[in-house]
Amino acid sequence: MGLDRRGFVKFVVGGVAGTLFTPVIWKGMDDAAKWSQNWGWIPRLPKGERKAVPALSKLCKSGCAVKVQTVGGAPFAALGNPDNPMSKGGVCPICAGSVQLMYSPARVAGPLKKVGEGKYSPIKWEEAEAMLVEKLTPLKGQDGKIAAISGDETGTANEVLSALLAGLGNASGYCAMPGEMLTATRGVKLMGGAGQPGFDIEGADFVLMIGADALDSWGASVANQKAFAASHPTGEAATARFVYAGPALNNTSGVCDQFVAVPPTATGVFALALANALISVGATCSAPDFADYKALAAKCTPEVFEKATGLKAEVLKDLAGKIKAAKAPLVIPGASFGQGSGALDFVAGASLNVLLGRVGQKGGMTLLPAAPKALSAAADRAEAKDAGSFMAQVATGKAAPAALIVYEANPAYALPQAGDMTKALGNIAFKVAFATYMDETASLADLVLPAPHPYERFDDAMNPYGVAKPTYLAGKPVLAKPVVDAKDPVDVLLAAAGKLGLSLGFETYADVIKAKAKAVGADMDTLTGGAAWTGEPKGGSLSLGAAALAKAPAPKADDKAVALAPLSKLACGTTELACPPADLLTIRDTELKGKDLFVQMNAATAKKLGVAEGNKIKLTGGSGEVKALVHVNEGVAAGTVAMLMGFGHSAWDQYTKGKGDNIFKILTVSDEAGTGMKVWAGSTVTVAKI
Amino acid sequence: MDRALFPEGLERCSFGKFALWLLFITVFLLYGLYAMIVIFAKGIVVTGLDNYFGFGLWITVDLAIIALGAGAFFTGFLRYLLKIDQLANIINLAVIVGFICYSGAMLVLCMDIGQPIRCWFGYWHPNVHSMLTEVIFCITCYCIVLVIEYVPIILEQKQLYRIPFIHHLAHNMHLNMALFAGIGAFLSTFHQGSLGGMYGVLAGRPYAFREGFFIWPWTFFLFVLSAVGCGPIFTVLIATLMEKLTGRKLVDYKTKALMGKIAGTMLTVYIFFKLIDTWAWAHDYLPTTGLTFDQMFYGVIYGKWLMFTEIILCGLVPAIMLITPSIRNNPKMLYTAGILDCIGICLNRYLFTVQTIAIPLLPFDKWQTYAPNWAEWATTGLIVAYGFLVLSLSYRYLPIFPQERAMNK
Amino acid sequence: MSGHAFKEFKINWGMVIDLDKCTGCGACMTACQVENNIAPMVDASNKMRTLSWMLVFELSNGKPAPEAEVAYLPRPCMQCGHPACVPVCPVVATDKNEEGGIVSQIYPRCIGCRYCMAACPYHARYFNWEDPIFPKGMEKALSPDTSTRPRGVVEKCNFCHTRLMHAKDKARQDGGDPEALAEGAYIPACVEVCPTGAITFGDLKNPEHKVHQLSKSKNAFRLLEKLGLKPQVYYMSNREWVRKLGDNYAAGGKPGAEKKHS
Amino acid sequence: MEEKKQCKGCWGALPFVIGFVAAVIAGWVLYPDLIYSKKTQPVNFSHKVHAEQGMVCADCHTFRDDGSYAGIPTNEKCNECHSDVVGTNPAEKVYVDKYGKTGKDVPWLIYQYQPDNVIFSHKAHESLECTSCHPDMAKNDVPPTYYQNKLSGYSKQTMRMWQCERCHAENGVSNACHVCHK
Repeated sequence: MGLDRRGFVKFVVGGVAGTLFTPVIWKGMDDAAKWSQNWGWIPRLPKGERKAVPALSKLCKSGCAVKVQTVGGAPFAALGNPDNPMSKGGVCPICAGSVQLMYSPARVAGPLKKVGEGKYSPIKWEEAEAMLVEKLTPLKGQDGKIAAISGDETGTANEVLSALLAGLGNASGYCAMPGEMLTATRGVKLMGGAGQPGFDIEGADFVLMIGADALDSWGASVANQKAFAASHPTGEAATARFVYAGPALNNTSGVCDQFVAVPPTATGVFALALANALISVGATCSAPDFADYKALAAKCTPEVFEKATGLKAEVLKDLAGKIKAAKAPLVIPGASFGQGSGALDFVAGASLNVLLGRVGQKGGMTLLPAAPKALSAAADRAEAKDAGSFMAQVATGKAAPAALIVYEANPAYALPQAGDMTKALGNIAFKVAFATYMDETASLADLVLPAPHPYERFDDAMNPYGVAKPTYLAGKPVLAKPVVDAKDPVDVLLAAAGKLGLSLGFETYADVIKAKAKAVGADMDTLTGGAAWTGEPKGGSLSLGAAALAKAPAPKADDKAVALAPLSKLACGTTELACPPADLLTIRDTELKGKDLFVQMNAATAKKLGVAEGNKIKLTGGSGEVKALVHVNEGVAAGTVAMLMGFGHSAWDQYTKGKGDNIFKILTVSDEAGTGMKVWAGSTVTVAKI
Repeated sequence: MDRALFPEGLERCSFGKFALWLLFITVFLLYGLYAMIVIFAKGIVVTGLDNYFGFGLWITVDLAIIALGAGAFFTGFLRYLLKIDQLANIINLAVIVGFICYSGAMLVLCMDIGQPIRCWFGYWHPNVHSMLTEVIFCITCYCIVLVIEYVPIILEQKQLYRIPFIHHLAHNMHLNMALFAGIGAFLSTFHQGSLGGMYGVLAGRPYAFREGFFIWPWTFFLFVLSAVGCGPIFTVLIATLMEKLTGRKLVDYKTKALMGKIAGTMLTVYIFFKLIDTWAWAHDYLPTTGLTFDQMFYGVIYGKWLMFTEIILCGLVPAIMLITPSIRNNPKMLYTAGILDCIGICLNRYLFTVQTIAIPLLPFDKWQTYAPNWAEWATTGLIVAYGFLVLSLSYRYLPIFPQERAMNK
Repeated sequence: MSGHAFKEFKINWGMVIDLDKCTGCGACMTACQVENNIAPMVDASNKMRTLSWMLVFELSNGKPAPEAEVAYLPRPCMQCGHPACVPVCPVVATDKNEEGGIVSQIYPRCIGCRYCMAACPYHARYFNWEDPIFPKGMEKALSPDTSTRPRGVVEKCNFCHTRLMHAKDKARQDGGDPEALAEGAYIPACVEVCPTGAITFGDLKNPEHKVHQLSKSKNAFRLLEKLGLKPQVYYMSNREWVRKLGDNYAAGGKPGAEKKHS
Repeated sequence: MEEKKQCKGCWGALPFVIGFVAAVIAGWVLYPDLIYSKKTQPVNFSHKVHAEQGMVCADCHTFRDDGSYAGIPTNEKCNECHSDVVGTNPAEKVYVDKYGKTGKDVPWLIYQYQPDNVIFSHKAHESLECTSCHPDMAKNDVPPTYYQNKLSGYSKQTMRMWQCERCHAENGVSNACHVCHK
């Protein structure tokens, strides 16, 4: 039987009809739906036993005591450690996304050697370590030829760096990235004391933060937040009042009882005017320089205050009254972005604690004793040179190191007048960067040595800035092996030291930390098990620092320029770390939109500058310029423009590179009268519409 | 060339001209198909929809063409159940337009959902409380009814009709058409209503939420009325457009005016209730949510002019025009009223779809705006082009208009 | 809701968020993203396309400088008692049918019609515009607790429901009653990490749980109370302007007072 | 006339019938075979041999302290006895050489494989017999062939949602979505 066209059509129709009586279509539809529920290109979930491993995450400045959640041995989340006083179960936004950072696309996967402008080729560790030794050998014993910049404020790695430099005859080359710790320690010295100051927020019933963003990015932020929480039990009356006096409404001020909008140029005036107001309501103290201080403060009359801050004098009076009425008031001085303010601003703020008799008291300002060292050859932390000043010397040729070791720091990005700093780095023949991520500095280095992520290494934290009592934390690796070909920088340095003929007494960082723990009087296993060691603050009194304050220059009036207030928000990253991928969501669309950063100012300032919401403007200051969009925000102090730091990265990964602009480019460095320090808080900028 | 396929005794344009016309339609079809492929391949991330506007042009188009396609069921209902025989002159076109609208709507829905592979979940795992479930079931069923109504028209094609089996089949289907018209009317009423109900039940969206009768919010009834108030006149507009394009007379004006009267009557009833509903909503309901009438509108894009245009200019005005015999009997005025009517209903669907979700309800939230992008426009164009294609082929090869031969002698 | 009755549950898992304690630091959003396997987005500033089950809003008192104040408002899914999203779902991909009252969202069932998103006035529901793309290697750090979602489905906060399941297993293992968990045995990730403890979590119906009393305090309120969706998330603030931003008061009335409609 | 038409109709329907029957046969006989790929376990594990040693299920398939279920044991567990070859069964040697000593986990095929979106608590089902859901493996000497759906990737032997739901319904246990999905 031949099959004609009509017959074929019937056959096909019959086939289709028959198919409807089979499971083909129905099962096919069901399987297709199941396929759509389990697409092969969508990652599968890990399986296995779950554990919570205590660890120390030093991705944020102060370090978070966390419990890393693992499944089948692989970490997937970091939660707080309820047993550790620094965490009490809380965790900062950076460390909450810390595990994901192990797999950041910006991670340095293995040692890299620079082979051309911006070009790197991967090398073996043996070659890399040999190169390091080879480059340092000829410089041995020539003071000023080797320098190191550390971005780690708390680790004992600093002792190794310092001892190494000293051993190589380059003791003066040890520098630290700027931060509150350096400024405050200098300030304490000016007030006739010694040591790192601490602030007992937990014990205070009135906390005045002048600039210091203590509940978000300043100091041991999680511990600070926990102290705040303890005084504000949900559903019950608060037992402490918090006041924030700073350039803009920020996360800290979001929960404060009061916000006082003080332009960043007027921080010192504010503190002294407050002192004046306090003295006028009867505050007095036994400090030897009280009379001088009183005279100084008297110059900061309500009129001076009003002119400098744009606020009404009643604010001051009201504040003084509240402080006077408090049983345990505490003043925390600082910069809105955790650096760059001079020692004098610190003295002005801290002197209020002296004036109120709060030094060494419960809920007051404390002084921490110098921590015992693991390496006796190491310099004290406070003796480190300020990396900003050092790089400025390199720029002008006053310092001429031939080799620079960069440890967990990003000076090419995070020093004021960043443009100049990048150029200055070019003056140094050999730069080695110990970096976890390919940041701006690593991208300029001649040798990049991958450092492990905090969950892949031993590390410790001694006295994170702000803690009221001596505090020591240590952590051990969660993972047996780093996920990339990384080596502990300290291990590498110790090995290099050996090859350079220098014995520092240790072979690994773990041994160093063990020795440190022993020196402190703590048990290494207990510490790495998630506990913290705490000691007692030392006693001692302070002067009001009147002599130093007397040298402070009167604020200059500049009608063309506006004050620049850099703002720091932990979730946006730190000076060492670009915003983690898991934190990107937290950036508001009034802070960053696409690739444009917003600059915030109040309506009056906007009017004065002739700009409006959404305008694109150029800010010029320091040695550079920054482009941004205007966002009118009534929470910014008079005559001030505020801007988030942590943006404008030229390195890192697709999540951060090229987004926004780097505020460090337009910060102006100036010399502080009488202290010889470099300051850049209170920079001014000019604004032009583009 | 294809003369042998033309309906008995009718003239059509040359094949070359027709091919050119098809080519013109194909350009839109291909662009739309391209957009559709992109959408299926990459997902609806390629559209202008976003977190705030989960519904946009597509849903608006869906609702609008389903309303405009209401001519099919309502004309069928009047023709077969109420036996208004004059409507036989236009019923075929009404069915075809209905078929195009409903099949087009189903295609749009398939693109609109994020997981088209799971589209059958709507039937297999239905949520009986969801108005959308009702819509899915009724639209599908009614689309099948429309196919059944469309098939005899196809079977009447000159060459097919010569086959005795097909002849008998077509004849028998015609005989039972009243049954299908009845089913169609029932299904249509429900899903037109459910489409309105979809918005009326949104307790969290004060712009759309309405009280109601039993499980049906007032929007349920308003949508039924508004659909039958525009469907018939839309069919008339299509017929007139076809007349303009082909240069031939297809439907006598008496029938058109009758359709206009039907639509006008329903539109009047609709507008009457719509005005009451809007007043009660603004006066009684909104205050209970703490919102004001003014807060429902924003700038030009979501301004009050839209509501005014919808209800007064494109509602009340055409309603009056259509029920006034002297105006209705003037062709230009009838068509103007028809166009206003259709715009008003489409605008109504747009406002319920987009304005409803554009309003920031959290006091600290901001208005967001929505604009469809190329992918949505291209696929909407695809549906329109598809409609033109089906209509062109049907017109050229099927005997749609019973009066055509007599009127073009 | 006309014609749709909702179940009453013996347990109502709920939150009381103290807005006077939220610094807006974002740790909750980050922890949420990690716990629930939300892939990082290259342009996270496009808030119209991001997925943020937990979203911290910034509230302003609207006053000019220097009287301006801010508050931060974390917004998880409200797990409404009368959810607007549940009855609209055509395929029962979302339901409020489990003891505890958490509104479920089942990704393999969802067809992505987004009707629930249109229904939710809190914008708590999110559509997966794209497949979850993790940078190479980061998929090794996925949480085992939440399945990854393909593009084209809707998702939302579920109070870290898997943590509830784990808590129940732990209770069974320890010989306890999985249906009578002690306070703190089950808490979502955002609650756990919050450095200021702004979020209190527990059974709103259980007098032994803190949230029970807190939700009744005079400063407690719910978002858009007047719409009658009965959220299981409460907020509280001593500041009147903050409380007032929880609902619309154009027609007068005081914050905290509930006005019902049907 | 009438007859002729009928007869023509019979002839005309034949291709249709052939098509119909062919499709039905293909759909019921060939198709179910076609959509599954057959796989064998990486190690020819005998439950029977172990059961004969007096071992019970819970010796290897254990609960952890947090109430979670370890499921198929890891190498660590197997190595407690099989760190080296102790018997004569060639399968044991395969395990020891290929997995036990290399530290590579055995990629066991899981007959009761459930996708990521399912959460199942063995603890909650502890009162049931293992064999209520799993095949009685204690008597099993050669692991059964594993059938995997080529499209969905599911194991043919796995439990389906309706089976879970039916048992829950019969026992008065909640069938709420979140009880089983994550």
